[in-house]
Amino acid sequence: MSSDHIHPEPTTFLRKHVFSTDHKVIAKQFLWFGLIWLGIGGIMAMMLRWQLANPGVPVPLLGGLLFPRTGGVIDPASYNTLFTMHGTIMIFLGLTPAMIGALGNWCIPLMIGARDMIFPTLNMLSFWAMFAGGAVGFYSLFVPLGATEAGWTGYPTLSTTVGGVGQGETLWAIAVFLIGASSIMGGINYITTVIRLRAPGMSWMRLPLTVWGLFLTSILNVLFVPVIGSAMILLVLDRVFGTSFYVPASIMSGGTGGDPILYQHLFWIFGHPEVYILILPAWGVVCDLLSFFARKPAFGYRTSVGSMVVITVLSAVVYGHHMFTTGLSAMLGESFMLLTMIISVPAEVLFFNWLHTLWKGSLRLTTPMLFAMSVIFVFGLGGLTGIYLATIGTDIFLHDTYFVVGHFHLTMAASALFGTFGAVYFWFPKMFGRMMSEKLGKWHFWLSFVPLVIVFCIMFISGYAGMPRRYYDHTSVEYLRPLQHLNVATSVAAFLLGAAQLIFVFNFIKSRWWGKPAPQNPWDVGTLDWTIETPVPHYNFKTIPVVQCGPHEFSNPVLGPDTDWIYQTEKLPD
Amino acid sequence: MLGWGPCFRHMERENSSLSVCPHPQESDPDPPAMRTPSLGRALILSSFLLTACGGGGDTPAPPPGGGPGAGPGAGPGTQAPANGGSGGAGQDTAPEAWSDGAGTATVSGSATFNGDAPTPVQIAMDSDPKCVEMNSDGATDASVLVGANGGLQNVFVYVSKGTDAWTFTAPEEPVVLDQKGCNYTPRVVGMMTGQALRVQNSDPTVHNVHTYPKKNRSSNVSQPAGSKPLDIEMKRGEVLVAVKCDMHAWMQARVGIVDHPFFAVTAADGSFTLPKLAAGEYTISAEHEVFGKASKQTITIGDGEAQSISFEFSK
Amino acid sequence: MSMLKTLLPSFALLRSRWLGCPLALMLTSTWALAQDKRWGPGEPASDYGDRFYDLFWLITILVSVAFALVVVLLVIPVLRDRARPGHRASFDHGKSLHDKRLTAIISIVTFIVLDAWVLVIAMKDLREAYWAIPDAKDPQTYRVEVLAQQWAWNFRATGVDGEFGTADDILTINELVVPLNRPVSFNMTSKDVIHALFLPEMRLKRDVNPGAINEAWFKPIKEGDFTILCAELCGFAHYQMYGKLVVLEQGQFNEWEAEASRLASTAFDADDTEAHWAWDWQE
Amino acid sequence: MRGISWQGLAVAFGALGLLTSLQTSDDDNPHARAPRGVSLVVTEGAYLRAPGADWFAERAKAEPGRFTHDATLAGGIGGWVDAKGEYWFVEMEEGEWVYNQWASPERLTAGRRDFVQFCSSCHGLEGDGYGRSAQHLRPTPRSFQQNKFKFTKVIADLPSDEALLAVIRRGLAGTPMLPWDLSDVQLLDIIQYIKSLSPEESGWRDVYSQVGDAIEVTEDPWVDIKERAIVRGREVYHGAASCHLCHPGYVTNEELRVIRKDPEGTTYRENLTYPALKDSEYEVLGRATKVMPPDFTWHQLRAGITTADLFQTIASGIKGTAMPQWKGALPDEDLWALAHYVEDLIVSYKDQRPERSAFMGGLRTSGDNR
Repeated sequence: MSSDHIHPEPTTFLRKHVFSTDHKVIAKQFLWFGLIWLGIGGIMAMMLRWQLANPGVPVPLLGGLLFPRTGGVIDPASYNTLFTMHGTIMIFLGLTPAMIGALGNWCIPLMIGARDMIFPTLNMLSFWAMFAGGAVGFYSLFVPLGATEAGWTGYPTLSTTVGGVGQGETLWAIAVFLIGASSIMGGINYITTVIRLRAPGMSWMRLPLTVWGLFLTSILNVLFVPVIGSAMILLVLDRVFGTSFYVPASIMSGGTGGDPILYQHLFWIFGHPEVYILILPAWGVVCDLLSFFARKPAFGYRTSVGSMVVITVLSAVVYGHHMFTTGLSAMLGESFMLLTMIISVPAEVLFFNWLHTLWKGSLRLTTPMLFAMSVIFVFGLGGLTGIYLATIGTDIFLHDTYFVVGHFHLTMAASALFGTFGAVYFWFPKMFGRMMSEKLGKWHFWLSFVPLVIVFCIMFISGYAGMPRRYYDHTSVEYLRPLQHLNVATSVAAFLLGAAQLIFVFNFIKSRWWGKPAPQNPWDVGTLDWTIETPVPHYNFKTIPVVQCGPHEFSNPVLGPDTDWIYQTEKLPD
Repeated sequence: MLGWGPCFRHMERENSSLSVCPHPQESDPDPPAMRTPSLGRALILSSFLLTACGGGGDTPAPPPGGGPGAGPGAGPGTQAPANGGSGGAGQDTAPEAWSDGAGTATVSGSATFNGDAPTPVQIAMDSDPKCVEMNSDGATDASVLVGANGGLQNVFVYVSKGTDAWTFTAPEEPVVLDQKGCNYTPRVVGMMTGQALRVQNSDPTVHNVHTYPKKNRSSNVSQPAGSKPLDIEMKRGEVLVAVKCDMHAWMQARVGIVDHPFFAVTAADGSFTLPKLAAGEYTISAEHEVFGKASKQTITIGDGEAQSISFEFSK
Repeated sequence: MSMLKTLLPSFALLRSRWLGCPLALMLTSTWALAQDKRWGPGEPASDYGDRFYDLFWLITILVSVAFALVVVLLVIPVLRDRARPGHRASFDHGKSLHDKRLTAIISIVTFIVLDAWVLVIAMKDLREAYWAIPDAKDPQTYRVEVLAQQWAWNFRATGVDGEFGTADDILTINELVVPLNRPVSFNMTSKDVIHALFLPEMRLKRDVNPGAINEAWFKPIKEGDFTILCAELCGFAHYQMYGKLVVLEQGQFNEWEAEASRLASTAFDADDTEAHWAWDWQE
Repeated sequence: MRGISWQGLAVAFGALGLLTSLQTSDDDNPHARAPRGVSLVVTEGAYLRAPGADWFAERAKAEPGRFTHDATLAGGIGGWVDAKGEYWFVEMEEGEWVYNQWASPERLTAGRRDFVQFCSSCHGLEGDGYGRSAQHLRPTPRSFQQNKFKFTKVIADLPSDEALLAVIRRGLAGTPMLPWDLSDVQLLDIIQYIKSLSPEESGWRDVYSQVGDAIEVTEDPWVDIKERAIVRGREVYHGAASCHLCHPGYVTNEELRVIRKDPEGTTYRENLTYPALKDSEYEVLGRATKVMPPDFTWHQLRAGITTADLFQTIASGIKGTAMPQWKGALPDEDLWALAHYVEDLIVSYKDQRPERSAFMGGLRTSGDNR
C-alpha cells in the first residue's frame, strides 16, 4: 500500500526550492528558517543580558540602530518586547522548526523507509504557515507601540487592551496561531506517515528512537496546540472585537465578566506539553546518538519507548504546577504536585537507560556524541531543579524568579538546542553531502557547553537569592542591589555563549558549500537513512527496503570481529 | 494590516484636533478646532502664514526652513490659509468703540428668593483668634442674604447678549476687594475684562487669595498682615469666579467678569439698575453664588426708555 | 573574580573602543558590588520562613547526590570506554528480567527518596503553614486588603475600629505596616492586570488577580523594614513596583495604628465615594 | 458577487454582533471604558505657549548658534529668533507679542505613542485622568485637560518643559507616579503631547498663559547657622505665615500664644496638631477632590525633602491646592528659615517612631491643648 507513494520530480525552480512538496527540501527550509530565527532570538538574548548587566548603558553596535530615540539605551518597554519576543521566537520560530520541522521532515521518511511524507502538500503548507507566522511576528516589531510586551506567556489582562492598545500584541497572537496551525499540520502528517508508510519489516519496536520521539511529539502537537490556538482566538476577540473572555469587571463592581485565569489554564494545558513537544525529539535523538556512538544497542529500548509514552500521557495532567501561586485550591495544588512528581519516574528510567547505554561501550567522542552526552548533563541539571519548582513549599518563593528561568532554559531550551545541534552535526552529511568540520564542532561544543552551564547555574543562585525575572533593572530595588554581581557574571558568560555560536554559523556555512564531501555512511550507522546514497535522490529509495533487524545492533557478537554494525536492511547472521 | 487592530470601531473625539484613524481627512472635513473661531489662534496662524509661507497649505505646517529672518510682520496683507484662517469669518461687521453718551436706556429690577429665607449659620472662626476678636459679636454665613419682601442680595446681574456691536475700554482703576474682619467686602463684585481686581488685606492676620476660575488662570498667593495689595487680572469674561481664603475656610467672595460695563450687584433689598444702555435687544442674566443662574430675560428697549425686570431664585 | 577573568576571551578586547569600556565597566562594577554581595535570600522574617529554607536544602542535598551520580556514570565511560583499537563494546539490549528489575527498583527507590520524601514534607508545609489562612474573626489576625495597580500597591487596614469601609481605614501606597508576632492576613485583588505580592524576606508570594480575591498570610517574627516586590509581569514598569513592609513591635504598632487611623479620619472625604474601595472580607 | 454565500456572510456578521454584545463594557464608569478606537496618530501640529524672553536669553547662552536676538523685530520691541524654527515670536493681539513653540504632527505622534504606552494606564488614553489604574486612586492622576500641575515649583501659570521634565524624572514620592527611566527625547515628546491636550483657549493654547521655569533657588542665608534658621522657621511657621492653620502646629497652645503674641488665655483651632482637610481645584468624576496638607513628621512629601526642594515648594506654592505662593509675601530669608524648619521636622521625626510619639504626644498632653 505504501510502496507506490510517488509524486513526480518538480522541474521549475519555484516548485523545486520554494513551494516544494519534497520533504527533504522542506526539512532544509525549516532548518534555515529555524537557524535564522535562533540567531535573531539569540541577539535579543544578548541585548537582554547587556541591559541586565549594565542597566541604562547604550547597547554597543546595535543600540543606535535599534533604539535611536533613547540614544541606544533599551527603554523599559523595549526590554519587555525583547524578552517576550526572545521567548516566542526561540520556542515557536527557532526550536520548533529546527527541531520538529527540520528533523521530523528529514528523519521520518528516511528512517522508516518512505519516499515522502504521506501528505506532501500539507507538509508544504505547514512550512508556509510557519513562515507566515514568522512574518507576522517579525512585522509586529515595527507597528506603532511595538510588539507585545506581555511576556511569551501573554497572560491577560496584560495582553488585552487593558495592558496596551498597540497592535503588536494582536499580531503576536495571530502569529502564534499561525505557527500553531503549522504545528498541527506537521503533526497530522508525521503521525499518519509513521503509522502508514513504514517499510515492510519496520515494526514499531524496530523504529529508531528518533522517530519515536518525533511521533510522540506530533501526538502532543495535534492534541494540545489547538488549545493555545483557541486561547489566541479568544485573545484576539478580546483585543479587536471588545469581547471580555479574559477581562473581568473590578471586584468592587462584582467581579463579573471574563476571567484572566481561564487563559492561564488554556495556555498551560498547551504550555506544559510544549516543553515535551520540544524535548521528546531531542530525547529520541539522544537515545539514538548515544547508541550509535557508544557502538552499543540502546539499553532498554522498550522501557525507553514506554517512558516516553508515559511522559506524553502525563504531560497533559501536570500543567498546574505553573500556576501554584495563582490561587489554585489546596486540593488542586497538591494533586498537581503529586502528578508532577510522578512524571519524574519515566524521566529517571530514561536517564538510567542512557547511562547504561554508555556503560562498557566503545565511545566515539564525535561532535554529535558530545552534544548528545551534554543533553544528559544539562537535562539532568534542569530536570532535577524541577523538583524545587514542583514542590509548592519551595515554588512559592522560587516562582517567577531567575530560578525558573535557569530551570526552563536548561530543560527545554538548552536540552532541545543541544539535541538539535547534535542532530544537525549528525545528519549534515546526508543533508548537504558534505562533512562539517569536527575540529570547529568541538570548539563550538566546549565553548557553548561551559558558558551555558555557568549562565544558568548562576541563575539558580540569583533565583534562590530572590531575584525576580522580567525586571528591567534589578538595581532599582534595594533588596536586589547586592545581587547585581550575579547578573554581571551571568552576562559575561552569556556573551561567551553567544560568541561561540558564531563558530557554528561559520562552520555551517563553510561546510555547506566548501566542506569535505561526505561518504555515504560516515558514522557507520545502520538505520535506513544511511543505506541510500548521498545526495539523497528525489525518491529516497529506488525500491522500498525490507527491514530485517532493529536500528541498534551494534557490537553484536554474531557479526564477527571485523565489524560492529549492520544495516537494518540486512539480516543478522545466525 | 495596519487598519484592522484597535481601529475596528473608532470613537469620535470631541474638542480635539487629533483625528481618528484610518481616514482622518475624509471623515472630518471641518476639524472641531476650526469650528470655534479663536482670535488668538487666527492671529497666530495668519501671522505665521503671511510671514513665512506666503500662502496656505493643506495643513498648518510650521514655516518651512524656519530661517532666522522669517520673523513676523514682514509680509504684505493678510492671506488666510486654505483651512486654517477662517477664525474671524463668522463676524459680519467689525465692532466699533463705545462712547459713553450713546446709551440712554435703563433696565432696573430686582432679584427675589422664593421660599423661606434660610437661617443664617454661625461661623466658627476659632482656628484664628484674631478673626474671633474682630467679630466679637459673632459672625454668620453671608452667602444667602434675603432682605425685605424676599429681595435677594449679592446677585450678579449682567447683559449676556446684545453688546457685540461695540468694544469697550476697561477702566484704569481697579476693583477693590478688601479682606476685613476675616471676610471679603464686598462679597460679590463685578468687573470688566482687562480690569484689575485689587485684593487688599486690612486684617492683622494672614490670608491667601485663591481664585477658582474655569476660563481664566487660577492663582493662589498668600497675603500676610500688612502686605501690599495684590492685583489679579482676568482676561476672559467669566461669571462668578470664586475667590476663597483656604486658611479661613469660611472666607469667600465672587467676582463676575464681563467684557462690557453693563452689570450690577443687587442691593440688600434685591434691587439693581443697568443704566446707559443703547437701544436694542438684550439678554440679561443673573447668577447667585448659592442658587446658581436664574432664567434669562430677553428685552427690547428703545432710546431713553426704562424697563423693569425681575429674577426669581429658589432652592 | 578569577573565574570571570578566565572567562574573558582575551584582554585584547579591552583595548577595542566598543567592547573595552563596557567590559571594564562590568568588571569594576562586579568588583564594587562584590563589597556587599549576597548569595541567598537572607534570613527569613516570618514564622514559616524556615520551612522554605529547610526544604530547599533538603532538596538540594538529594538532588546533588542524584546529579553527582549521573555525572560519575557519565564520566566513567568517557574515561574508561573510549573507542580504541581492539576494544569492543559489550552487547546488551537490556532486555533481561534482571535489567527490568533493576530499572524498576532504581525508579521506585529514586521516587521514594527524591520525590515522595519531599512531597510529604511539602504537603505538611502547605497544610500547616502556607495555605493555612488564619481565622479572620480571631482578633489576633491583622487583616489587610490589597489593591494592586500598575504600578503600585494600595493597602487598606481596618484602623482601630476593626472594620473595613469606615472613615478610619488606614490607606497606604507602597508601604505596609504590620504588627510583630501576629498573623497578617491578606485579601488581594487588582484593578488592571495580574500582579503578584512577593515578600521575599517573609517567603510569601501570591498572585493578585483582577476580578477575584486571593488570600495569603504570614506571621512576621522580626522587627524592621522589609521588601515588597511584584513578581508577575505587569507592564514595563514592573521593576519599579516595589514597596516597604514595616514590622513593628505590638506597643509601637498600636501607637502607629491609633495615629494613622486618626489622620485617616481627618483626610476622609465622605462625599468622595469613588475613593472608598473596601470590600467585604472574604474567607 | 455570485460566489459569495450571503447567508454565510449574514451568519458571520450576526456572530460578530453577538460577540461584541458579550462585552461587559461599563460605560458609566469612565475608568473602565473599553479602550478601542484608539488613535496613535496626530495629524495636526500645535502652537503652544513658550516662556518669555528671559528664558530665551538663558537658552541662548547654552545654544549660541541657535538663538539670536533681533532688535528690529516687532516694530522695534525686539525678540529672539530660533534658527531651528521651533520657537516663534508672534503678535497675538495688537501690540502684544508672545513666544510660541511649534510642535509638529510627527513630534506629537511620537509623544502620543509614548504617552499611550507609558502614561495611559493612569492618565487615561486621552489624557483625561480616567485610566483604568486610576480608579479609586487618591490623589488622582492629573487630567491634562485641566492644565494644572502641583509640584512643578513654578510661579507662572504653567511650567516650562524643563520644569515638567524634572517632575517626571523625579516622580512623586508616595504615589504611583514613578521616576521614569525614559530618554529626554521621549520625555520631551510626551511633554509636547501633554501640552497639546490643552483645550482651546486654556493652558498652553491660551494666549494669556504665562509659562515659566521652576523657581530659582536663591542663596541660602542660613547655611552656617542652621539652628537659628530652625528657630526662626518655627516662629514664621506659627506666626507670620500661620502654616498651622492647615498643617499641624508643632507647638503647644501656650507656645503658640507666645509666638503669636496673643493675649493670655487665647485658644486656637481644635486638633491643632493635626492637619485640616482642604479644598482643591482638581476634579474627578465631576467633583472637586480634597487634599490633606501633610504632617511633616508623618506623611511623605512628594517633591523632595532637601532644603532647596522645600524652599522651592514653599516659595512657589502648590498649584490648584490651598498651598499659596509665598514668594513675595514673605522675604526669602523667612522662606529659607521655613524650609530649614520643615526639613528639621522631617529629619528628626519622620519614620523615627519613638521620637515622634514622644514629641507629638508631649504637645498633645501638655494640658492646655484641646
